[in-house]
Order: sequence, then structure tokens, then C-alpha cells
Amino acid sequence: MKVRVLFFAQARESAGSASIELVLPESSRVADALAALARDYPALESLWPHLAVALNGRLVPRGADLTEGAELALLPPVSGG
Amino acid sequence: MKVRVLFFAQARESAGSASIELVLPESSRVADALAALARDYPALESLWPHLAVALNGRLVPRGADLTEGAELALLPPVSGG
Amino acid sequence: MAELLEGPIPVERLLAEATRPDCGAVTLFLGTTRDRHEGRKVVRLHYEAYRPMAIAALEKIEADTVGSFAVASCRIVHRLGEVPPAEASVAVVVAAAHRAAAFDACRWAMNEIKSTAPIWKKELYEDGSGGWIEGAKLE
Amino acid sequence: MAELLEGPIPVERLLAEATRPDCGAVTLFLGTTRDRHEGRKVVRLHYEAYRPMAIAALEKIEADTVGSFAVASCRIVHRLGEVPPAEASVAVVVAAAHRAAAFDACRWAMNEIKSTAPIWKKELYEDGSGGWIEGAKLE
Repeated sequence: MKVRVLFFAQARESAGSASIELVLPESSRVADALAALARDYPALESLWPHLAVALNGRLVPRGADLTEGAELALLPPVSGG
Repeated sequence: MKVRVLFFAQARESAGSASIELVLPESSRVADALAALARDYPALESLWPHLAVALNGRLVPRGADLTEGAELALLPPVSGG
Repeated sequence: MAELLEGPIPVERLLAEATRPDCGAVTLFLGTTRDRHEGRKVVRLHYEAYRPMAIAALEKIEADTVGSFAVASCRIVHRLGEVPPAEASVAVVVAAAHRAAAFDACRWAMNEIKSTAPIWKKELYEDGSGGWIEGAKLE
Repeated sequence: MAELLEGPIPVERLLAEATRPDCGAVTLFLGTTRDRHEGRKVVRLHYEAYRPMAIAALEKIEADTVGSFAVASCRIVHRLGEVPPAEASVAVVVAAAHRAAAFDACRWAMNEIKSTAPIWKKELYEDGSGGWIEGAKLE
């Protein structure tokens, strides 16, 4: 299965990319995607404890199921306003 | 001595005038002016307990001395904003 | 530098003047004419002031606001004469480094205006009658 | 109906849209770029957002504000991209019958924006370097 991964702010700068496509085994969960990203993007390491994760625009726990074509966003601590 | 008396809001409407000149004996105090006004403007009667009095733009107690040409203002409860 | 004026309050100018590079927060309060009060339809409000004393009272509030809160500026403008529904009769603009003080100061200044400035408001109704609003005795 | 936009926030339009004959109070908060932070000179701020989720978050704040306070409307506009010193990055406008609720609601909405909207701020310094602001983890 394929998911689209979006990186924002520090995550975007550390990953060197705003958006990538990630290919995962069928029936993967959010945690599986994060494990793959941690392997592919070691520069994100210090950020992981601070990241929230959104699936198709909603915050999800790491155990949430992924679906084909889903949009997974890595969200550093927010600082709008 | 002469003082200028200013009436505002309800006091102006009840007195039928925005401003008058009041002639008083020398060495009069604010209380003397108010007594003269109470006599000349019976329509103000119900307002008296609610009025504040300013002399030359400052709130004063009734015992304050008047001076020639002073400006005495009768101020109903305020409702700006 | 408080202002009393007849006609619409120049809110955009006030905001432009308040905004400063050393401040991160601006709060604005506008008091506007409501078309109903205690069940009666209000056609417009009429405001009058003891002008020199009102200016002094508003400028004291501006200075006390800057002296009492961590804010860089406070400006007050009050409209006099007739104010139709949905138009502003008073504006308070505060600029501050941080938002908490900007909110606190703006609210405090507005409360002070209501209780200390010699300004009076009369409601004018559909039938041509009017009523002065019961306010606060100056002390 | 929250907005994310690049370029100056149309504050005058927002105030005109907020003002209503059934309301007596309008509060506006503007968050503006400060030219200093923790001793460093800030040349400008850069904002980015996860746009669809940020719009949803801001619209939830607008709705929650109207649902939780005695206010008639709440509008939020956030600027993205680069914001120079003294220009506004965010505007919150609240209209209410009475001022206490208008102040409370505006302050609450602003706090919610800071803690729940997926928007990020980076300070850009004189030497060309920059730093993301430590913010709040989304929950």
C-alpha cells in the first residue's frame, strides 16, 4: 500500500522534503509508517518525541490503521498566532 | 460674585437650559450655589441626590469655596461607552 | 491623547497608530449602538459630554492604563452626538508586548470610561421619545 | 468561516462584517510581529500551516467560541508566509451583546489558536539564520 507523507516546519527542514510517497506492506498501521520514516530519515530523530501525527487531517494514535492513498502528516509542536 | 453654571443630560433638560449665569453673595460656597439653583429650578428636585458637582472641571465637595467667574457643572450619573 | 469627535470613529487609523514593532499584541474594543434595549426598539443613541472634563478623564484613563498594566500604549476615542445602530460610540486600543496584558488593560480602561468620564447617553425610540441611561454617580 | 491568507489581513473588512445592530460590543485581537525575541533582532516571521487541517481547527474554534460564550460571532484570519515587524499575523474578531463576553471569548479563542491549530512560526534573524518557535504539542 502507498501513503502520502507530509512534513511540516522543523520536520520538513530535517527531512529535506515537504511530501513523499511511502510504500508499506498491506494492513500497515501508523506505527509501521513511523518506523519506516525513522529508518529513512535519521535527521528526524530528535523531533520524534515532539511530533503529533494526523491521518487524513485528524490526529490519530499510533495504532490507527492506514488505508491506501491516505495522507499522513508529521506535525511538530504548533506555534501559530 | 458671578459663576457660570452648566447643566448636562437630564439636568439640562429639566432646567431647560445648558448654561446660565448665577449671581451670589461674595464668599459663597458650592452649597450656596446649589441652594440657589434648587430654588430657581424646582424641576431638578428629583435629580439632586444623583448629581455630582464639578468646579472648574474637577469634582468638589459641597463645602468648596466659589471664586469669581468659576464654572460650576451639574453632572448626572454618567453613561458613556 | 484622547479624542471626542462627532462622526464615525477612524478605527483603521487608530489601529495603524497602535501597531509597533516592539509589540506583539493589539486589542481593540468597540462599543456599538444596539437597536434594542429592555424590549424597546432603539432608533439611535445621542451622546453628550462635559468636553474638557471628559477629555481629562479619558486621558487619565489612558495614562493609568499604561501605568498599571504591562502595555505600551492606550488610546481612547469617544463619539458624541447621534450614533445609529451598529456604529461605534467608543473605541479603546491597547498595544502590548504580550496578549494577556493587552486584554486586561483594554477591559479595565473600558470599565473606567463607563464609571469616570462625564459622558451621557440617551436612547431615542421610534415614537420620538427618549430616555437617559441610568449610569454611575461620579465620585 | 476562517481564512488563511498570504498578505495583509483585511482588518477593516472583518470589523465591518462583525458589527451588527443586535450587538453592543466588538473585540478585536491582532497578533503582530515583534522585532526582538529573547535578545535577538527579528527581521521577519515566516508562517506555514497544514492548510485543510488548520482551516478545520480554526473553524472549530469559531464554532466553539459561539457555543461556549454569550457572543454572536467569532471570526479568525491567520496570515501565512512572511510577516514583517508590526504587521499582523492573526486576527480574532468577536461581536456580542455585552462586553464581558466579548473580551472573554476573544481571549479564549486566541489561546485555542495557539494550542490547537497546525500552524508554525519561524523567526528569521539579521544574519540569515532562523529558528522555529517552541510551541505546543498537538493533542
